[in-house]
Amino acid sequence: MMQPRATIDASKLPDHAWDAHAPLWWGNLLLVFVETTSMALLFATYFYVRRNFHEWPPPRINEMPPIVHPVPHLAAATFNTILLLASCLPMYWTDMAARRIDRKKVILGLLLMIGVGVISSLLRWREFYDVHFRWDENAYGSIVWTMLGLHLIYILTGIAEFGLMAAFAARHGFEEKHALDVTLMGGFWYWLAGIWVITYVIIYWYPRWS
Amino acid sequence: MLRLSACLLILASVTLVASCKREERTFRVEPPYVSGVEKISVTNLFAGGAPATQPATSNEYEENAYALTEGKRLYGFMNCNGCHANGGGGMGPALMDDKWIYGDQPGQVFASIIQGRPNGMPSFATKLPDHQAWQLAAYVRSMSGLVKSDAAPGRSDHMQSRKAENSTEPESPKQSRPPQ
Amino acid sequence: MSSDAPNLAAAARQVHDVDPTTPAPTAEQVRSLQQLEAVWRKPRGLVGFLTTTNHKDIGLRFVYTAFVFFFLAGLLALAIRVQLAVPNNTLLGPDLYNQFFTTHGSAMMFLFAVPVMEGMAIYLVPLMVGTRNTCFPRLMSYGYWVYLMGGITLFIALALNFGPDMGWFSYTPLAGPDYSPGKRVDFWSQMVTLVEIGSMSGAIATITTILKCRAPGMALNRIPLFVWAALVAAFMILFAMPAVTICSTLLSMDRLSHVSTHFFNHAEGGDHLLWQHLFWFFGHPDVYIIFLPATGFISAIIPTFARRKIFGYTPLVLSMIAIGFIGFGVWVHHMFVTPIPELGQGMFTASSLLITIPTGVQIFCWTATLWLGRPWLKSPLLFVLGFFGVFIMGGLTGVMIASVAVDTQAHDTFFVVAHLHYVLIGGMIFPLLGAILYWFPKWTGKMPGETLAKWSLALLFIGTNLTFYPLHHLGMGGMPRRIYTYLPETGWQPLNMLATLGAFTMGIGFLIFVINLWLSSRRGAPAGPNPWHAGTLEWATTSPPSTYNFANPPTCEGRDPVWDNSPDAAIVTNLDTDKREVLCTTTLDAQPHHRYEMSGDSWWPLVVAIATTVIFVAGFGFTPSWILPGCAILAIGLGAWFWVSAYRSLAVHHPEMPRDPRKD
Amino acid sequence: MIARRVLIFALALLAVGCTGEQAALNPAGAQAGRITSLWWLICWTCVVVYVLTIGAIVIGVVRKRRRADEPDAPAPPTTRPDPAREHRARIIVAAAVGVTVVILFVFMFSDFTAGRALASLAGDKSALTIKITGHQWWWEARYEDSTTSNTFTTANEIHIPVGRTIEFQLESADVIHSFWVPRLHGKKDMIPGHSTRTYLKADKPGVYYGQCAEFCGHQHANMRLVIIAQPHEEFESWRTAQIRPAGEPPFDNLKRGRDVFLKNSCVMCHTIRGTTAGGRLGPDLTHVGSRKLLASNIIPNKPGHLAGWILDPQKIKPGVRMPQNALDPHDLRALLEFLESLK
Repeated sequence: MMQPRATIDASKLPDHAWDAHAPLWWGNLLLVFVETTSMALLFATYFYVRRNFHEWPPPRINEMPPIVHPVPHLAAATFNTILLLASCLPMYWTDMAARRIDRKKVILGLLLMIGVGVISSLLRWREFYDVHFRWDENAYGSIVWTMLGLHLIYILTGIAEFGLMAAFAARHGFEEKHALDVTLMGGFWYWLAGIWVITYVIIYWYPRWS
Repeated sequence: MLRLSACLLILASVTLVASCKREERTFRVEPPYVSGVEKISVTNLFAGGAPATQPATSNEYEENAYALTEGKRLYGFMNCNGCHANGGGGMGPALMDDKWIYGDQPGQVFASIIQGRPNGMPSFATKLPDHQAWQLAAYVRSMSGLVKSDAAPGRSDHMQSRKAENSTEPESPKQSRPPQ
Repeated sequence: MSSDAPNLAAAARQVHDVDPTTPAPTAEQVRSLQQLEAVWRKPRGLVGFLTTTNHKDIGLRFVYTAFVFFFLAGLLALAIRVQLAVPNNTLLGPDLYNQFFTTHGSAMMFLFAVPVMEGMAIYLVPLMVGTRNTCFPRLMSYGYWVYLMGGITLFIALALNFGPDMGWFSYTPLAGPDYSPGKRVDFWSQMVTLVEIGSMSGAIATITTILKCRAPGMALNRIPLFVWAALVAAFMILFAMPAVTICSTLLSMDRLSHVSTHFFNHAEGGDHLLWQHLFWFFGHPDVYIIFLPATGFISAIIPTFARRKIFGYTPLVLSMIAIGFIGFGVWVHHMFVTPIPELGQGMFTASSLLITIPTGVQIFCWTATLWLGRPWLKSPLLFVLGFFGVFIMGGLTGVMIASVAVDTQAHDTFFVVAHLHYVLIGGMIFPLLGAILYWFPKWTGKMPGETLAKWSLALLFIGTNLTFYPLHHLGMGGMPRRIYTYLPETGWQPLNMLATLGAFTMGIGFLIFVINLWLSSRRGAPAGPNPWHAGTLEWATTSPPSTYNFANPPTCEGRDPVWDNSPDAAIVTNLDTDKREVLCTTTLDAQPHHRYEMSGDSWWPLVVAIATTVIFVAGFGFTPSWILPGCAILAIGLGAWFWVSAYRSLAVHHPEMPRDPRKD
Repeated sequence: MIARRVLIFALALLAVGCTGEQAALNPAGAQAGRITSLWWLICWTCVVVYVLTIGAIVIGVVRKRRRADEPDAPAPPTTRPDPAREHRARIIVAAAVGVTVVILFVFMFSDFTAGRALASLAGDKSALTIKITGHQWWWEARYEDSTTSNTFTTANEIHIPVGRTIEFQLESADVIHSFWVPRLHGKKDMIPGHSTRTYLKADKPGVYYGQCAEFCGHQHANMRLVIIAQPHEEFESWRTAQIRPAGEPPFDNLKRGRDVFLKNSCVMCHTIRGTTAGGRLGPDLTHVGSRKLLASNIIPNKPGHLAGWILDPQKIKPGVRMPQNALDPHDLRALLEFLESLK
C-alpha cells in the first residue's frame, strides 16, 4: 500500500532543446505565420487595386515628358534581391558556428549580417525613388510603398536582432542556450529573403508582363 | 499612490476635454443667423478716426474638425473652386499662398465672403447663413495651413489636385492689405 | 515564513488530494516546496500588479477587464434600446446614437468577446495541460497591456464625445477622411490595432503552451476538448487578425496628415470594396474565434454533468478543425448585396451552408452525451441548456441568410441584428456564464450560489428572447439596422417597446449573475479541489491553484486524467526549484523531452506596450512625428526584454549583476 | 376572454414582418414574391429542425433527471460506456448529420434556382431605365430616355408603370447607400466607384415604401424612398407633366415667391427647371408641389410642414445638409405658395 509511486525524474532531462523541440522555435514560427499573412494580404491588396487601372502602373502625366509606362527601375531592387538571397549563406554559416558554440565566429557572422542589413536598407531607400510615384499620389504608389516599407521594417528588425545578439555575445559570452536565438534569427532571415523574392517579382516584374 | 494616479487621471481628462472642441458636431445654431458684417474693416489704416469694428481675430470653427469639413464641402457646393480652383487660384486669387489681399484674420475672410470683393467676388450675404460662412472662412484659412493639422480636413475622395489640408505646411500671411 | 505556511499546507494537501495514499510530506519535500513557493511568488502591491507574468493573474485580468467593457457596452445597448422604444425619439439624437451603437458593437466584438475567451484560455490551458505557466509569460502580459490600452482608448474617446460614429465595420468612404472628420475614426482604428496585437500575442503563447508543455502522456488524441478549441481559435487568430490590423492601418494611413494614401479613394484607384473584403476576411473568422472556445466550454461542462465521457471526441475535434478552415471561406456572405460575381456568391453560399455541418455534428454529439449519461442539473449545465435554446435558433436563421436571395431582403435589417445576437449571446454568453460558474470554485475556492444562478439564467433566457425575437419580425417588416429613429407610421413601435423591455430584463439578469458571484466569493461554501468530480487536470490541484499550479506536475493516462489515471500514475519530480522551470514534452505524443526555464516577472511588457500605444495612438492616430520616438522606446524595451532573458540563461553569472530568479 | 385578446394582440404584433407597407414578406412584385416563397420554404424547414433538436435535448435531459428521493450529488463517472449503446448512438448521430446534409443541399439548390429566377429580368429590352443616385440623405432619380429632351430628374418619389420591367442604375454621390424597397425586391448597395443595377417589376398599383439600408451617416434613419406604381396611362401622364419645366408664375405673389427662392440660399443647391435655379446639391424642385412627402419622405407635403422644414431643417433632421434659413414672414409665405404651386 505504501509503495512509492512512479515518477518521471526531470533532473535527468536536458535543460535546453534545439529547433522544433524548443518552445521559442514555435513562437518564432507563429510570428512568421502572422507576418506571412500580413504580406499575403498586401499582395492581395496590390492585385485588387490593380483592377481599377487600365495601365499598371498608371502613366505619369504630370511631368514633361510624360512617362507612359513608369515601371519601377530594376537595378537597385535586383541587386537587393541577389544580396538578400546571397546573405542566407553567411547566415547559415553563423547558425552552424552558433551550434558549435563558437563565440568569435558567431560575432563575426552577426556583424557581417548587420552589414548586409544596412546595405539592403540603403538599397531600399533607392528603391523608393525608383517607384516613380509618391505614396500619396495614387493607390498604386500607396500599395507599393506600403509593401516596400513593411519589408523594410522586417530588415530593420533583423538588424536590431543581430546587433543585440552580437553585443550580448561580446559582453557576456555565448552559451548553448543562446545558439537557439541565432538559429531563430536565421529562420527569420531566410523567410525575409524568401518573401522578398515574391515581393520583388510582384512589384518589379508583374508590371512588365501585364 | 492611488491619490497621485487619481490626480493624474483628472489632469489628463481636463486636458483631453479641452482638446475636444475639435470633435463636436453642432447641427443647429440659435438665431439670429445674420450679423452686422458690414462694419468689419479690412485694413488697419484709417484716414482720420477710429475703425468701426475690429475684425474678429478668432473663429472657433477653426478648431472644429466637423465645421472645417463642412466648410470644405461648402467650398465645392458654393462653387468657390470655379474661380479659386482648389486653392491655387484661377480667375480668382490663390487661397493657399501667403498673400491675403483683404486681410487674413478670420473676421476679414468672413467679411470677404459675405460682402463680396471687387473684380468678381460675389457677395454671399443672402446665399449663406452666417455660421456656414464662418465654416467656409475657417476652411479657407486651413487651405494655407493656418489651422491645427489635427482638426484640418484630410485628403478628399477625389482626384488629388493639392495636398490634403491637414498636410499643408503653414504659410504665414505676408501681404495682408487691400491693393492701393 | 508565516505567510508561506498556508501555501505549503495547500501544496502538501494537493499532493495528498491527487493521491490520498501519499504520505505526509517529508522535511526534504517541505524545503523544496518552500523554495518553489519563493521562486514563483509575485512581488507585493502595485509592483507585483504591474510586473506579474503568472497566467492565472493575467487570465483573470483579461476576464475582469473584458467584463468591465462588457458592462459599459451593455449600458450603451440599453441607451440604444431606450432611444428606439418609441418612434421619433429625440433622447439621443443621431450623433450620440451613432457613437453609442458603434462603440457598443466595437467594444463587444473587440474588447469583450475575443479577449474574454483569450483570458479564459490563458487561465485554463496551463492548468488543463498540467503545466505551471504559459510558454511566453511576458508576451502574454504584453498582450494584456496593449489590450487594456486599446480598450481605454475607445472609452476615453467616447466619454469625451469623440467616440467612433461610423459603425463597428467602419466602411469607407464614410469612415474615410472625407466623411469622418476629426479623430473619431482614428481612435477606433488604433483601438482595433492594439487589441488585435494583444490577441495575437496571447494566441502565440497559448498555441506554444499547448504544443510543447502538455503533461507527459497527453498525446494529441487526449487533449481536453476545451484545449483543442483554444488551439484552433488561437490559430484562427493568427490568420484572421492580421487582416484587421492591416486594414485599420491602411485606413489610418489614408486619414493621417502627411501620409494621405489612397487605398480607399476610388478616384485615385483605391477601392471601397477592398475595405469590405479585408474587414470581413477578419470579421467572419472572428465570429468563430469567439464561438469555438464556447464550444470548448460546453464540451467541458457536458461530460462533467452528464457523468460520462464525452460522446464523439474525434468528430468533435475534427468539427472544430473544419470550422477553423471553413471559417475563412465565408466572409463574402457579408457582401451579398454588393457587386460580386454570381459564381462567387454561389460559392460563398455553399461554404456558408457547409459550415452548418460541423456545427451540427457538435450539437448532435453533445445531445448524445446527454442522452447516454445521467445529467446532474447544476447551474453550469443549465446555462448550457440555455445555449441550446438560443444558439440553435441563431444558427438556423444563419442558414436562412446564407441564401443570397433571402439575404438581399434580410441583409442590414433588424433580422440580421436578431440573428447575430442569438448567435453571439446564445453561442457565447450562455456558455461563458456557464463556464464561469463551472470554474468559479477553481478561481476562488468557493462554490457559486445555485438559486441566484438559476434566477439569472431565467431572466437572461427570457430577456434574450424578448429582446431579440421581435427583431426578426421588425427586420422582415422593413426596419434597417443602425437607424436612430423611425416614423410612427411604420408600425414598428410595439415590437420595439417589447425589445426594450427585454433588454432591461437581460440587464437585471446580468446584474443578478454578478451579485451572485460577489456573494459567493465572500460566503460561498468551500469548494475543495474537485467539487464537480470532473475529469480534467485543472481539478487535480488545489482551489485556487498555487502560483506554480502543480508541486509535482501530473501525467496523463487518458482523455479525462482525473477519472482515467490509475492510482499510481506517475508524477514529474525533480524539476529545479530555484528557477521557474517546467517540463517540455514532444509535440505529438507528449513524451518528456527537456526542462524549460520560464521568464519571471518583468517591467518590460508594460514598457513595450506603452511604446506600442505611442506608436499607434499618437503616431498613426495624430501625427506621424510620434512614430519614431515610439519606435525608439519600443526598441529599447524589446532589447532589454531579450537581454535579461539571455543573461538569465547564462550558466555562469557575472558577479556584477546579482540574480533574482523572480525577476527579469 | 382576456387571454384571447392578448393572443390576438400578440399575433397582430408578430404579423409585422408579413404585413405592412414596408414588409419584405408582403410582396407586390415578382422578385419579392420569389424571395418570399424561398423564405417560407427555408423558414418552415428550420422551424421543424429547431423543434426536433430542442425536443431531443430536452427529452435527453429530463428523462434521466434526479428523482426527488435521490441525493443531489454526482454519480460516479462512466469512463467505459456500454459499446452497444455507443454504437446505436453513433448510428443516430450519423443519420442526423446525413439529414442535415440533405436539407442543406435542398437549400442550396432552391437558392440557386431562386437566384436564376431573380436574374431573369435583366435581359428585358423593353425595360424602363431609371438612374438612382444616393446622396447624403436623399435619392436623386433620373428617368433616362432615348430622346434627350425627355430625360428628367426628380427626387425621393419614384413613379413606375405597373407590369413593366424597371432597370435601376444605382450610383452614389458620396458614401455607400443601399437601395431597398422590400415589397418589390431585395436590396442592392450603391458604392462610389462601382456602378450597380437592379431589376424589378411591380405587379399591382400601389405605394411602396423603402429606405436606405446601408449606414450612411447622421440621417441614415430618415433617408426614405417611395415607389408609386401606376397603370401605364397614369404613369405616362405623370411623366409628361414631369418633363415640363416650371412655367412663369401667373400671380404676383407667386412671382415674389420665385424671387425669394432665387435671391436666397435655396438657389445655391436646388434646381427648378424653367428658372435660373440650377443647383445640383439638393433635390430637383421643379415639381415639388406634386410630391406627397418632403424631406426624403418623412413629413407630409403641406404648407405648415414645408415652412418648418425651410426654416429649421436641423430640428427635423439633425445633420442634414440644408441650413436653417431666416426669412421674412411675408417672403416665407410667398415662397411656400410658389413651391406648392410647382405641381
